[in-house]
Amino acid sequence: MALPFEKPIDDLSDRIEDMRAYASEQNIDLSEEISLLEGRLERLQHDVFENLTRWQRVQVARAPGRPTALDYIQSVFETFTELHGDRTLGDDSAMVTGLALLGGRSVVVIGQQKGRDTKENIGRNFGMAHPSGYRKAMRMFNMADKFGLPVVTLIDTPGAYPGVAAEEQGQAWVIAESIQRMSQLKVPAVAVVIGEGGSGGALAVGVANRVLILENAIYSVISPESCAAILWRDASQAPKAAEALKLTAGDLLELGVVDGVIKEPVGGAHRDPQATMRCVGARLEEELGALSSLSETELLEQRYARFRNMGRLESVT
Amino acid sequence: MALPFEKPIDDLSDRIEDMRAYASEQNIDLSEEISLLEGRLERLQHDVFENLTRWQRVQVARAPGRPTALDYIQSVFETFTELHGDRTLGDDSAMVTGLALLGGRSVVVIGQQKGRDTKENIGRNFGMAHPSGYRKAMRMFNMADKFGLPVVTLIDTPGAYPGVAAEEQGQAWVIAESIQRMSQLKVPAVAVVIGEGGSGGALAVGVANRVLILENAIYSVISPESCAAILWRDASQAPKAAEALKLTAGDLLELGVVDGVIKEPVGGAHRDPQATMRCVGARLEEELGALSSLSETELLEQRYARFRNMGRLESVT
Amino acid sequence: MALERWFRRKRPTRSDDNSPAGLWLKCDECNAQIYRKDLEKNLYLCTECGHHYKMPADARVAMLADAGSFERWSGTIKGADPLAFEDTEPYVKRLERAAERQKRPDAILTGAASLQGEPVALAVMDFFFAGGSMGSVVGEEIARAAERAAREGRSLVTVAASGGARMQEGALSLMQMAKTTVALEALSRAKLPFISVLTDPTTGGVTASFATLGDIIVSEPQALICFAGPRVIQQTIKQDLPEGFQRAEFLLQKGMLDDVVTRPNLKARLALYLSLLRGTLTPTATAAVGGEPGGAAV
Amino acid sequence: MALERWFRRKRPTRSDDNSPAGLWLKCDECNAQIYRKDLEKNLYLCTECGHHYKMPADARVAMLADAGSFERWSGTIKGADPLAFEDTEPYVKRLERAAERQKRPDAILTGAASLQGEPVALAVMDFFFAGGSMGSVVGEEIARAAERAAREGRSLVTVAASGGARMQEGALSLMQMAKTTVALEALSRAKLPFISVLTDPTTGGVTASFATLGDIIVSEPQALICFAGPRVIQQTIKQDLPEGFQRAEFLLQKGMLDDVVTRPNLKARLALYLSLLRGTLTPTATAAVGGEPGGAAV
Ligand SMILES: [Zn+2]
Ligand SMILES: [Zn+2]
Repeated sequence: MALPFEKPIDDLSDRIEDMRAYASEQNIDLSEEISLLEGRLERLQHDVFENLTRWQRVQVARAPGRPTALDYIQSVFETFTELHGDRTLGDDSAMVTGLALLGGRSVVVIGQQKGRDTKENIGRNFGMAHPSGYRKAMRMFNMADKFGLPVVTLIDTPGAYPGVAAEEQGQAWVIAESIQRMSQLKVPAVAVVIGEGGSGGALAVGVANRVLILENAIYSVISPESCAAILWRDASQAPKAAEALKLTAGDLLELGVVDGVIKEPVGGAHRDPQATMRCVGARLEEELGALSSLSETELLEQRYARFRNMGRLESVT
Repeated sequence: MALPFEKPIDDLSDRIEDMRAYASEQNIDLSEEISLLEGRLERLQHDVFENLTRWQRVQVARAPGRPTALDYIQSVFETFTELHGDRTLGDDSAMVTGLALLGGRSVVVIGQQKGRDTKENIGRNFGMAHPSGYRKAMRMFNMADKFGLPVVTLIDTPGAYPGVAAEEQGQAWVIAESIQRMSQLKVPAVAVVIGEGGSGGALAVGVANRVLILENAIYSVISPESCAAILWRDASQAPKAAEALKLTAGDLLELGVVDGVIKEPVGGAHRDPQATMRCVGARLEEELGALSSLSETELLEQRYARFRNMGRLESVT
Repeated sequence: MALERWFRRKRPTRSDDNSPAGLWLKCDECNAQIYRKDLEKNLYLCTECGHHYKMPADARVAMLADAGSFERWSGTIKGADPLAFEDTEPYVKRLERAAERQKRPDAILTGAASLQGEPVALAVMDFFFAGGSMGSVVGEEIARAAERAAREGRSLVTVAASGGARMQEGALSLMQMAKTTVALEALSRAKLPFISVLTDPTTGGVTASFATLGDIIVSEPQALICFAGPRVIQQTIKQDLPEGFQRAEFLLQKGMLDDVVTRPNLKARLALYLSLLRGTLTPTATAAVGGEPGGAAV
Repeated sequence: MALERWFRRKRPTRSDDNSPAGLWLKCDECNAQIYRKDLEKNLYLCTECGHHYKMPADARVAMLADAGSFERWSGTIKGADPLAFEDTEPYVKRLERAAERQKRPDAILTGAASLQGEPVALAVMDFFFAGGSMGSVVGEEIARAAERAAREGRSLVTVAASGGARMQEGALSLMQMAKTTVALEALSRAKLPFISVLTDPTTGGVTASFATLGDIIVSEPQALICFAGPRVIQQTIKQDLPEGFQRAEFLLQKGMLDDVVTRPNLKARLALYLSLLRGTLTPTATAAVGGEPGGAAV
């Protein structure tokens, strides 16, 4: 399950374990050696994880064992109750929606759900929503507005599903509508990119007042693989494309695409899901608390300004 | 094409024609006899059509040659331009929608369209809309509200389509939504039952400020045939069911279900479509003119009151 | 369709009666012999397989309302006979007989209650009265319940069970679809939740009006929920219907329901929805969120 | 995908240029040899079969705007290079070359015009500039056009032609989907119509934002309109795509378009929509309605 660049770390960990076992077995004192190795392990982890290449971060963002939307929902939220269906086309399991408590506050929560194992992944369509998923999200936006409930969205998708039925049912139309509908929410909305923020399929539920991203999550207009296939006719150039696309949390903060980065434990969220989720929960409560002081008009204006000002321009001389 | 009870009228008409031809051929003067017969024809027509049984009116309401929604749209409205699609499921040809001018006023027009011949009837699904049709109507309600355009609906359907896809796509849900959406229109809405007002499928576009009905049109909670099948296990008892259901224009006016009855030419709309359509056009302009003086709130309250007060109750003693 | 049966039946005998009667019952689902008293004590669920039988309106209210909290609103109006309708028997006679048997003037029971402390208006349809068909009285009671709930700051919970429109009231019964729908507007404006519970069967004009307009819509397992009945559709398409067609679980997949909830879980679920929508839920352990992740139920 | 081609091409030669060039052209549709000047004079329709070729932005404006009425708004801003993007060539170089060839700073031309007398803002995408991809400049010009239209009481007409998002601007290009969308709100509030014209091809981020949010959406015949391109889908499903899939006529059937309108009819149709929505149409014979039924066009 380890990612390629995690191997030296895992190897060193194994060696420490071996040494401990040996010391215990032989009843000799190797504590000094072990302590030295542990120090080295810590430095190694920091070295590796503070200097991850963009492509390595893409791999962390997609790592098995990384907490999924439902993990957050079950861990960070209380008394979650799932609401199904879009009243139109179906019930998309790649988009989980419902009501929950967060820090004592009722919220509408919308999560893009990948599977936690292969079977669930197939059932969840790898987190790629159909139009039905976006329609369900819009139904939740309506409910949030009607009852004055803040909205939390958890973004984790390779993108909206590219399939025949999805296109026939107006995938583009429904993403545009969802962007529009979310931008018009009269309630506070916070989005967190917890893993992969894949293109329009992610943005459709990302038009929030505050957009946060986990340290090793990514948010991109196109996957590195597809980008490489277009630019160099070679999907294996994905690492190069990942560099070029500037899709990491730090990049996005600099570009103004996200408002904040949530630190992950050393080694990435998949190495300590519980700690990661606690951080996200605390941050969500904080952000919702701050937004709760804004009026409807302020929320709308703030969201409008946030997205209206996206982009980099120069004057024609 | 004649309806059974039209036969004596047609026979007498034929005899008058014969007599004219004979007189002309033989060069003799039969004008007195012809005039007598013409008087008798007129009396016969009046006798038949003023004393139509309810079942006979059902037949007139469904008569071939009776003007359809598109006939009205093409004759009564100017510069009609059809708008297609519900942006969700498809484009239902049993529900024709668009923009048009009526007496110089821009309106949104929604018509339930049966075919004018067998081929069109099949193409139009006999005027039985799918969920897509009602979604299209709702899209038009939204457009009408946004641009402040009055809504005219022309009702002519045996009912919403009872089929597998229709049920899977939530036929009941969408009819309920359409009733609700139409009741919330901020613009004047006039509905005219031009032929068959079949149950919920008709009401879905019938929640208007003014509901009119043509003299020989019907509006019913269930078709006489289905009613007979339930009550007497015998669809051929439909005439009896039609009597019991009180589904004619006069009945409905008395029950308060419609606000006005538009007279048809003697012999029914199918005997003189142009004259019928002129009457409907004039009446529509008149009603829209009257409603145009009401404020948004007044329109909403009036429509609310109109439907809120439907029904007959007694106190429990 | 149950509505059909109601009409064909001149004078119901004990055996073809829809309402639970007789000492023993053979389960439709698992064929077990069930003692009827046990069924009644078991929320009208088969004691062997859990099959959901139709539940009388009073039992439903008893199940949902907190003990002693129900205050009846309905019952002061009864049906007129606007069409002087008569088939094999005059409509008024049918109404009288049903009223006598069901001990209420029409197919609806409404009132105020608290539901795990949440103030609600309950509107429960009585399928054993004229197949739960909706005429002027049913429509009026639902409309009144919605409006009064809005005035009193109560959420609305309806429990649908209906063969469709009451055809003996002709177009007036059709108009109840619009009447119940417009009355919901008052609740919406007051931002009060409306939760619709669909039970077996919910069909025709009830499905196509208030019952599918809930902010949240849940159904009991296996309930038949449709606009057009299966027989009508079979006659139209002249083919077998898909497996599970028009049943609750099928409609959940089709996106039409928020959930399918078993009867023993219904009250708690409704309470959860209401408290989350109204923001009245007290967190069981507020501190848990910032500290150790709590054991949230999913 | 045309966007792909644009990227792979280092230095376009005459022959693989998207823009009409060369004296003669063999029609993709009917194989007829067409004189290129004739094509240009014929609104870029095949003179033999009427096939709709891609139309340059200036020609489009000339076709839609009343003579002499167009006043250009766009052109004062140009793209930055926020990612310092470089593939086989730096992004800035590509931009410079495209700007030089197309005589505009980016893939969009906007301005004020009258359209059969209706005051409009036109926003026409230039497919021959970077495959009509949407980056910060395209997004900004569309947003500005929408906002200015709202201020000046103009309707908005956009003509889309796009290979999707401008990936050299990374997530910022993705954000243009939200930017263009939120800017439409100003028009909505002013109750001014927004009519979206989709032309071949309209794909990706443009389709999934402003272009499908028109009050009325029309397309030119046979235009490819999609979120994901046909090749991507084919790779996903590993099957042949349905006949006509993602083409305008197919999407009309699927309910996604108001109509498919041929280029020669487009201006009159847009004028009709605008005047009906704004209530500015003068009836050709108001009296006709009450008198003899008029010859309404359907
Ligand atoms: Zn059983
Ligand atoms: Zn050609």
